[in-house]
Amino acid sequence: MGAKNRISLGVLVGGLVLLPLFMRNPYYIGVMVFIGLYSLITIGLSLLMGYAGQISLGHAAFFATGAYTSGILTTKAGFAPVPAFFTAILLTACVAFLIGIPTLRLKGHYLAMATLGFGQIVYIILNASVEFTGGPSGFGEIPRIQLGSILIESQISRYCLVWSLVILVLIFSLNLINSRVGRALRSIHGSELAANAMGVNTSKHKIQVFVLSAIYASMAGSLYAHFVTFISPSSFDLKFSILVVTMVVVGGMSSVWGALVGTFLLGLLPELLRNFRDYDILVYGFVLLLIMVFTPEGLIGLIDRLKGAQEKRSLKAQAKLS
Amino acid sequence: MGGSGILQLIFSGITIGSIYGLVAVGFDIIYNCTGIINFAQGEFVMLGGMIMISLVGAADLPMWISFPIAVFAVTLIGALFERLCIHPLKKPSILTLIIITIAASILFKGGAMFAWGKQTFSLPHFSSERPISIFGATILPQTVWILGFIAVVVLLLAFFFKATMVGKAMRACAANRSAASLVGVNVKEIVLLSFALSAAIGAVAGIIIAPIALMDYERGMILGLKGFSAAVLGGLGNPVGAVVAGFLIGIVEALCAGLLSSHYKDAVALIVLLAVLFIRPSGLFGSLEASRLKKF
Amino acid sequence: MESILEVRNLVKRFGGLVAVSDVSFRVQRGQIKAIIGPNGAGKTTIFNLITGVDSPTAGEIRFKNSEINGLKPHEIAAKGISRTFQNVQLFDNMTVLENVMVGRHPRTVSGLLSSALRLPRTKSEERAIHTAAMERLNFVGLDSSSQDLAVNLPFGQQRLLELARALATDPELLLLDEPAAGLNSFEAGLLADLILKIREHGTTILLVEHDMELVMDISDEIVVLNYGKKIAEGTPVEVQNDQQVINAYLGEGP
Amino acid sequence: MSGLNRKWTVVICLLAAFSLLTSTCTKKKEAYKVGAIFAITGPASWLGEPERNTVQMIVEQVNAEGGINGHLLELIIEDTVGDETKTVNAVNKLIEKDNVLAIVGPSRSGTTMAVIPIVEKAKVPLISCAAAETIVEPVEQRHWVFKTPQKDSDAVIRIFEHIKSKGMSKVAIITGTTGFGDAGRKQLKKYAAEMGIAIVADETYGPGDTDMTPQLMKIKATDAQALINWSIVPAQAIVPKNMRQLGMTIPLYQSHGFGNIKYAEAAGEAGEGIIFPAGRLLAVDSLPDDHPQKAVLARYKKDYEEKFKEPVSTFGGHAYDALWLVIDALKAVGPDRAKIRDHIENRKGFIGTGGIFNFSPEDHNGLTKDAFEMLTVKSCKFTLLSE
Repeated sequence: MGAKNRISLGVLVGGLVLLPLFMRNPYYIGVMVFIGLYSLITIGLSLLMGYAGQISLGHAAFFATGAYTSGILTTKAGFAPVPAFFTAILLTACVAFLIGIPTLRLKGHYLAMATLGFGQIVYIILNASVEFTGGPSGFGEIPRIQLGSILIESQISRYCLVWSLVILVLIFSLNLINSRVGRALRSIHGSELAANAMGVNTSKHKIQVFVLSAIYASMAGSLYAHFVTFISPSSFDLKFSILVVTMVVVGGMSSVWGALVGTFLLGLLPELLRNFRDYDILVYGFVLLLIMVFTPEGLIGLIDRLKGAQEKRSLKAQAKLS
Repeated sequence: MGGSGILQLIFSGITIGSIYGLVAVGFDIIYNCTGIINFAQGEFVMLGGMIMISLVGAADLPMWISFPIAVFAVTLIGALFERLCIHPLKKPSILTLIIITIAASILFKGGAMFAWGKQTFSLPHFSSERPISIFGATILPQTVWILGFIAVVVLLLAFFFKATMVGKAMRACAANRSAASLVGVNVKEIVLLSFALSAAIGAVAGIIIAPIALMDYERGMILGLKGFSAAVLGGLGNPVGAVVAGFLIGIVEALCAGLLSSHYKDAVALIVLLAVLFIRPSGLFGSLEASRLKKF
Repeated sequence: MESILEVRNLVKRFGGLVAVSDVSFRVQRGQIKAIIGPNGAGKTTIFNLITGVDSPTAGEIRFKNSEINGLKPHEIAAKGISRTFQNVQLFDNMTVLENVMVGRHPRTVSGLLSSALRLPRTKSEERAIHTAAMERLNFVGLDSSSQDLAVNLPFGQQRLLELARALATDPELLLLDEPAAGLNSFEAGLLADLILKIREHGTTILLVEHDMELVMDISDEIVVLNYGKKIAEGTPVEVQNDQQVINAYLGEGP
Repeated sequence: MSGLNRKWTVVICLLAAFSLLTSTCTKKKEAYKVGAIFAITGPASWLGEPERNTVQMIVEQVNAEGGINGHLLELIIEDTVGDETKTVNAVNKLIEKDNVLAIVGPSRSGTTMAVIPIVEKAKVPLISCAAAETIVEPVEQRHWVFKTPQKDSDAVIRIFEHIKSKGMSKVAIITGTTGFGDAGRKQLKKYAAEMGIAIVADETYGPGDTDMTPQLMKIKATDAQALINWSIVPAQAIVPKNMRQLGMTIPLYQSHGFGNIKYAEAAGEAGEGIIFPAGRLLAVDSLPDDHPQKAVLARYKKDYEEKFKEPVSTFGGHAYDALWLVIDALKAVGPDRAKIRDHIENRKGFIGTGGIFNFSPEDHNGLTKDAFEMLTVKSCKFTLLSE
């Protein structure tokens, strides 16, 4: 992890610690909890999309696997939430592995379609297997998480839990990016042919990062199930998969920080747009369009560009002086 | 279920499958010229249907006048969308363009919600609603209309691409953009044209399906999704493959709903699609070379 | 002398097109061997077959006396064959140093978990990778631009970077696909020196090249292909005087 | 001299302004804040739209008449987009930021289920406009939750009673794959067993489906004597059309989710003769004048249709009942969440659009199967089924 990443991480952690001191209202904390959940998924997706160059329009399925596994195990099989959380991770990893093997052989739009199709199939199964999943009505009474003597029920305790996990996942991912495996992943994005010639087993690494991103989504799903205590298929449809991909692209695919920026923006936007009433859907679409038209590299790209311009200006100034 | 029952299911599959195919052709035209999957394609279908319903219902115009007006209006929307949102970009990534089309689909949907409200509308059938009996199965006259329009659209497109200068230029663009621009094809114009043409085809699909499927501002998404499936199954960029794949998906869905279980009919169609992709990673009629060339 | 690579009766067809037809040759350890021939002679195809990018229609490829056809590219790389590409294939999104560090992949072991958790073993390996990569950059003279993005290097340096990256895998056999293409004569001269230096370190070299001056200067042996067939093999002098070769290059006179 | 004058004028003006300000402050009592969350946009917006219109209309009427005991009613309306995450955020906002006294909505069962734990914990009364029975059951875990739409089970019972009265015993069911359709499917299966009716075919369709002939072909091949189409999405109107195409003549029953005249219009001629249970709102014109609900129904229908120029639907009626229940409680007990809850729980004989509500600690819905009338479609209008 470079110095730049350390500084960014420090700023993020600092901000997260200070935030509850200034924002006392549990409503804002609640919004931040959901942004945290989304962040878990988008960090994984940015590894998959930005670093390994593979798209997925089916991540709602892994979010769902996490949520439903946790929900079903705790309500019907008598599991405690924490063991259920890890069982869900294991199951999601297996599903992602099995799906990843044939799917990741595909490229471009074919890969997009295959992941989309997988996500839809999972969505249909959630709806159709009523005995198991409760069908379209979903099911509730999912217990809350108990960590030692602390029951994760208040917004602030959820905030602490989810953002601690986000920070851990972030450190884990940043370490990964700047390692042997991470470089191998990025090399796939650069040139799969050359990566192969350098001894990189591209299919293995693609599957690894696909599984990893699925695990992140599963974590988010489990937490979602225990936080909201009710789940139904409508939370895990194609729109969700598209939303998380959009968050990554809007923020910028070139780094995980972009994913976080995008998640913050698109997570907050609907709350900010509450004042627009019915028009929020129009404003939302419009903002999205503007961002993509004017900063096609995402917001992180914009920040880099501004920095670049700044540097150029200072270089020019120096040149003039000398 | 007897033979006539199966025939009935196949008719049902062909009706809906032809719409999937038509939407898929729209995907293909834009894909060929730009490499973009236009996620707003389904909204063109919805807009076509809704505008037609307004013209026929509220403005009380006869069908044969409303039809071209509705198609023209959507074509204009498609062209405007390209000019305002796609045209100004310099060297954007394919993924960026895709997100732009998603944003546009949100905007179109929102606009339609304000223009027409949230209710579901129906359009009168083009001719009588009395079912026609064929070998014991029944079809609506509207189905005949739909199949007729598909045939006309496909023939017109074939003529356009094979025999007209502009059509040939579009095909040149699809084969190799830089080479096309070298021989004097104005690639930017062609991209504009591809959006307009796709929008027009989407509008036709929306108008002809509206009498039997009803229409509301949310309809575009699901039709777009099915159309995308058909486009991929047929091999992206291959309009003939798209139509065939559309029929295939429609028939698989209908047979599954009629013979196995309606609960899983959409899933079965998707599983067939995935199986095809796993065996032939570039769809039924796509070339592997093309799928290699165009990636994100 | 033992042969490090042996190609026997190699055939590759693409549909109806025969790209390589019944080609056999050997490369001795420590040699610099060149494959030449007019465009479309099947040179790059042979490279792709050796490195596993394509699989042969028929025939056999043996590396260090074991068969390697059918293996995946990354497995072949791990066995000790590395290559560069005719049209440079760098990892544009990474720095110069990182490009070379990827080359250390087959000689290192850290997995996903230990990488992400920064285990002590991984940390020391990471340092070793860094040192090794800097050595290779030093060797080709790019150490000063190690932090630049690969995409920002001038073309000649991109070729050198590809070479450094290939060397980072510690290859026993190095395949160079038109390494001098696009270089000026000064750069080509430097490249020739580098290739000779690489051979001194004990690496065997097989190259495809159009720059005849370079080929004749540095090669020990040359294989000549035409329309997928081997038409000659021998020392530079032998090949230069071969009538078939002359015909192939100049066109058969009346 | 003139300088002094000017100074005094300024002081007097300031004083006047201040006194005016304080007097208006003291005269006007603090507004009562109530939250409303509906699926105003998104896939269920055809539900949320009439609900939102209805509550806005009520607020204008109440405030025009001087508010509740002199307090203005301030309604804070939020959009759920039919999405559970957004609903949770919206309810948190209503409770934590706006500090509302009670919440009306959400529109859908799924979103209601998602927010029940929140209102139970925050102790805020919630009157849902969604149908599923699990919203108010088990009632010991739904201390703060009420709902105004009639029970699914009562609709099922009314349909089955009608089917049995016609001497039929074999039915096919076709349900939409949404929360509403799914809840109905479960109740249909449950009561079929209890009431001696055989379900010979059980099919479903998605909210985006455009053709149900395959499912209907399967049903046609069975010996079903009647078909029950249970859904709330617009696609339900395609079923009668497809039946007509296939020449199916068995009677078609729909659920109370058919209670929107637009659906009957969309079905066109094929919709004639559909039988379905619904609240009396849809057939207010054919109701006898002495019916206790007549006045309420007629007023709501007239007000709504005049104001919004569109036909009234039972969905808006659910919101009408929910908000008036809250207003009724506010009038009686004032701005106290616990007292509002207690008042609603013990409210008897409350005349709403959905029926006459008799709440109790055991029943947080307060309606019986008598809240339903069996209606039919005649010349594209809803009328009481006469016999």
